[in-house]
Amino acid sequence: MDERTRRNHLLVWLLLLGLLGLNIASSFLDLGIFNPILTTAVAALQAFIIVTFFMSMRSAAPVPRIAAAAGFFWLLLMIGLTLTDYQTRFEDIALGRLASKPGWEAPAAGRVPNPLSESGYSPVSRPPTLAAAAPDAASGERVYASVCILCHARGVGGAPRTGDKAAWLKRSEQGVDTLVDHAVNGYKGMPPKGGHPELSEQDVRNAIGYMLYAAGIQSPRR
Amino acid sequence: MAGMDAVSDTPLLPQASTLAERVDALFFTLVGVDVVMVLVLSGLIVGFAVHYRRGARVNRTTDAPETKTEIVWSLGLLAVFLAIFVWAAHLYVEEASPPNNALEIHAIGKQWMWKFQHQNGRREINELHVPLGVPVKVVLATQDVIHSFFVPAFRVKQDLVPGRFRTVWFTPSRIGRYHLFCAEYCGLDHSRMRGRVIVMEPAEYEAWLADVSAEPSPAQGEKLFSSLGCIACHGAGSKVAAPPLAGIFGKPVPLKGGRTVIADETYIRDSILTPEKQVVAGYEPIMPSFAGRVNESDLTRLIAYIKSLSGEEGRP
Amino acid sequence: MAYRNAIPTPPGAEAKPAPQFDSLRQQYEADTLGMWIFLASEILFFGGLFMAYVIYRAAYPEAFEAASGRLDLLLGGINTAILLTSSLTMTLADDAVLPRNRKALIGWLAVTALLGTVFLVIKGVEYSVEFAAHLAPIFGRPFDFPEPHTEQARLFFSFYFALTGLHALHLFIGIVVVLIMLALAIRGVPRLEAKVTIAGLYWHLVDLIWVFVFPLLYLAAHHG
Amino acid sequence: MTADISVRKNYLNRDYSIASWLTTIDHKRIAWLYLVSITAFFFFGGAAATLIRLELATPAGDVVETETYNRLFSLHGIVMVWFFLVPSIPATLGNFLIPLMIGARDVAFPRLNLLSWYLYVIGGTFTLAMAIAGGVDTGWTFYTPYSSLFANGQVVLAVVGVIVAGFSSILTGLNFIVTVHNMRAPGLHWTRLPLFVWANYATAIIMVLATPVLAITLLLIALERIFGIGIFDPKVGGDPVLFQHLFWFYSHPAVYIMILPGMGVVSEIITCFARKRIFGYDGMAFALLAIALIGFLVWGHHLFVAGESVYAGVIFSLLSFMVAVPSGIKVFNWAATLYKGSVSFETPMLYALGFVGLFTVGGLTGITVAATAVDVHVHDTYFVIAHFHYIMVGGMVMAYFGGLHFWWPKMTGRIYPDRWGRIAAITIFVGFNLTFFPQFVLGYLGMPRRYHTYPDEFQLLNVLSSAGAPVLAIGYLLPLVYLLYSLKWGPVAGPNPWDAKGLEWQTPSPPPEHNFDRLPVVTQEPYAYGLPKRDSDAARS
Repeated sequence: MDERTRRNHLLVWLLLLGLLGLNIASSFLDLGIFNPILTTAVAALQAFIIVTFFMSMRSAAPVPRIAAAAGFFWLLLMIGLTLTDYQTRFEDIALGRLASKPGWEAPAAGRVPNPLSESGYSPVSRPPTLAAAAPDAASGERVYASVCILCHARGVGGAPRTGDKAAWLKRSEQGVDTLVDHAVNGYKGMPPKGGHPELSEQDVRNAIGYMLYAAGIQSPRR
Repeated sequence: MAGMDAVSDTPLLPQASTLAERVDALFFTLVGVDVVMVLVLSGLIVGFAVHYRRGARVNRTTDAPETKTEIVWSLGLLAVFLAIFVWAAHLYVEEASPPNNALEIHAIGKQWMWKFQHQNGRREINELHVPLGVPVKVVLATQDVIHSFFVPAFRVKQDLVPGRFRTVWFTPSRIGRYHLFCAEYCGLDHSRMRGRVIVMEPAEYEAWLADVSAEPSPAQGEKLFSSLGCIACHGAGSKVAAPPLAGIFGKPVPLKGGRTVIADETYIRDSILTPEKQVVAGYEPIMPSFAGRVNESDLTRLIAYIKSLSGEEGRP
Repeated sequence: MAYRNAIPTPPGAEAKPAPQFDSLRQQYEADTLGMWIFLASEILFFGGLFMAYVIYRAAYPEAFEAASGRLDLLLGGINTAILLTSSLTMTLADDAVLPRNRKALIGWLAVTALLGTVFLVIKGVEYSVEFAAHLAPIFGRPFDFPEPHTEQARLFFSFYFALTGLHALHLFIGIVVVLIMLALAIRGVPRLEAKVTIAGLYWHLVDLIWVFVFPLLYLAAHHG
Repeated sequence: MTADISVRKNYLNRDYSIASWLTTIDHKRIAWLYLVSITAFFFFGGAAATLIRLELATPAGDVVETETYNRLFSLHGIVMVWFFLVPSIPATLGNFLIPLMIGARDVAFPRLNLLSWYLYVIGGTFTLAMAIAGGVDTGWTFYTPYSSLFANGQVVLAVVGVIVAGFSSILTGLNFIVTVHNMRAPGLHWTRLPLFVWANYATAIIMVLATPVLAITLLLIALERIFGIGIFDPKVGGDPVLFQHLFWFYSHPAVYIMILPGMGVVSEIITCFARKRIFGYDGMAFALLAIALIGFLVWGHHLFVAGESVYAGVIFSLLSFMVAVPSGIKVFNWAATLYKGSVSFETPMLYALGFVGLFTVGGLTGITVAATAVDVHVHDTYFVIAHFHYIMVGGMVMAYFGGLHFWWPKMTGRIYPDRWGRIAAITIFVGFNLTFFPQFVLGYLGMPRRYHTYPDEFQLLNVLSSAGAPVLAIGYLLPLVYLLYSLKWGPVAGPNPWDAKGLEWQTPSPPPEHNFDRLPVVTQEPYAYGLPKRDSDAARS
């Protein structure tokens, strides 16, 4: 084992450890979106170094090189094409913009809410037997669709109408916790929990969150 | 769903929405292109095969310029298909963008039935009444697995993905009753998760919508009894240990813990909303609470049905 | 980098390629190409999980950062250093084969296997800590995480156990392969060049996968 | 003449013991092992299909319970896709012929080849165990959250069976790539490679790059069911559409795994029986690779209505239309190959021409469903079922039978009764069209797929389709009979009964265990049939 290759390998090893240190250090800085990009780029560099030096790709025949490159290329191809779906899921709001003016003002540009984050649905986690147990609390949108819609859709009895930004803005000033408290214990025309005692407080909080988002209020005060 | 009446007057696949004509136009253009291509190619194949069959004395010196014809053929193919792509994509984007003044109806897909709720809270199961000529936007949500809202007559389809709200919209353009299918496999009774879309005159629709207090009839109760899943346990031949309901109305019912109570309307109401409070002697408290799943009119219909089971004629 | 161009048949033992090959060189090229194609399929095997992780992290950035904060960065960092070092020792073992330096070959192979085992031990320690802290959503065990991100944190830890579990399984297979090479080297089996290089390629792949797993899972959070 | 066969040592009569078959590393014997196991699975899946067609003859579900029906179509899907279509041509004809066609003694990794058959059998045993233990009712697509949270069937058994069969397919692909790269006979440059080898090479690339994604996706379902972790569980924020992305990233290239080898077989057959050089060899080879590569970009067209964003739908639709170009080139070139040839109509040629006809219909309806607006209406209906059956049964199975008949003399040294062969080919063609063409109409009328009962107005077309099924079944049983018959009583076939051009025909049939007595040297282009080309050297006709 001639001395030169051995020294080379030690140098490569030190370089890899250095990059690892850099990666860990970078995670202590708050660079926002650049953190994941930087760490992945450093990892890719480490990978490239390992492939070229330790896996003797430098001296290999062309065909194994193509095979190695194909593995990574196909992975990027798969991720890239799938992202065309996930990064363009603006649901109805954007689509509204496509055809004509949307029903309610589109929320603040840029941060279009990904409905996935308010997901949640209600099956039993284990496969249901014949007597399917009653599903438990639904997500904000679903609670709204099954309960709150009765009054809030058309503002029955003075209730703030869904999508009426002014009414909801005035109420969101009091902070979400007060809104939840009013909704749970009943307030003026509204029966406690909208007449559905079986709703949990988290459901009511989700439903209020949905109505705020539908009214275009992005980050109401706590 | 067994009593689905065959709709005699409507043709096999009516064009019942403004979209239907345009999708049909695109589809039959494509079919036309396909037929022409098949005829051209099979014509070539059969023609060459017969003309140049073994033993036929024909001129066989080959001089066809190979790559040139291929390129011309491929580019022609590509041009035709790109034109069709643009037409289809245009229709697809429009199909996915509901007008904002559309009448919004909420739909919930649940394993093997459809539940619809109109703006004024009127609910219906496995049937969807929509007004003629008014764009309707159905907001779809599912409570368990992936279903798919498919109305062939409107040429629309949209999967219901758990965890998200999906929308499908159409503008009915023809009066009648049309099939509603679940198109994505969703379990045991996927093939029975069918319903009807009933297109009505707008005035008729408003009247139907306002008539919230429709008389609770045992028949509607029976439909609810099966769609809510009660029949799964209380029906005959069910493997689950659940108290039989035939003939219990008005009779004393022994409860766990020694109490006995008369099975009147409040008893049935409470057993549906809070079953664990009054468990029949000799049974386990496995019945789930249906609170939040049934509203007042459903309850009255169910009670009417259970009454009809015990020979007591429910209110007409 | 044992094999580069023509392989001089070592003096003495008459090397004979497998029946379907014409020459040793053709056999070596076929073996290397075969392993690289297998590595490409492994990259895509883990790629499916990487893609799912990237998609969910884009959907729930805050939840994943909060959950990643609960991982032990120190142990993770040490483990990564160990695996990088094991890649070095594997390469040194590979270098020792051609000049027939048996002592160095056995030494470096043993160190590589040892480093792999240490990695698995540290991983086991990490797992036990996480199991105790109710962070393992497996077999319906209790999973508690502060309120705003409970659900998505469960998703993160599902990924954490799926990714690190699969990697640990592949590492275990890698250790077995290196131990087999060690046994062959100790028994003095001639012409190990091809086998050690191929084993090395697989080992480096397992290290390569961890190089991507570590930043994605551990460095997602803002420490400090 | 028959004496001559038994005297000369060949790969079949070398050793008759069971052990010699179960531990063989001879690519020709492994091809036979695959052939037998694949035929078994083909009739197993076929039986499920016949039962399904029988059930669908009546609107009401009166032949089998709903539960059983759901498990039948799932079983039909799983068995046919992974245990018949994916391995059929590559593992049987490919294993047998590629080493012969490139002048090699065996594939690059013979032991790996045997391991790949054992993995296939182990996967098959898991699937049989799943079927016996109750089967699954998730369909062959295993969509979550039904398969991971709600299905009560043996999902884990089914998933493990498919993963193991997937690894068998990866190893076969790996073997072929290395064999074609490393072990070609002297003089056999890439431009002289027979199109059958090109087709299996392109298929091998897809097998190696797509199957691992299927393995991880199905493994995640198994993990969800066993450990309860939730990667696709919407309750914790998982997205079922992500499962569909991962599943179809494999499953669309998989349909090209199924069809590309068929194209290779048809190119060999048409050139031989038209006695004419293939029209546009470079175009055909390019088209094979192009289909393999573009095949990886188009999977999104399965999700047009599944919850994908509109933008992604439009992008995937555009890419799906691109696949039409290479397919168009292939079909055009086959037709053009007949031009100025001298065409004869033995059984393999009937199957090949049947393939070209039915594949054209299948391909064109594929383009029809690639148009987004049309797919919204016909997705998950019988239109889609008819489309992919035209490609897989009309295309793939016809090519498989054609290839089987074309190389049967080479594999067994016997010739089958050609008259019966033609009858079977025509029966299959008629039975197939009668079974699947009504389903196009049924699909556009809106009958959804996987329906145990259906509205009454769809019955007529369903009865028509069910009437075709027995005809098709008979068509498939005929070859089983007369091919086995030919093993004992068929006339002896010389090394080259069809007077075809190709290295595999330059060795006696059945070939000796080491394939070639003296190493062949390739001096001319692959299909030197018919009249000499003006400029190239005079080809020995």
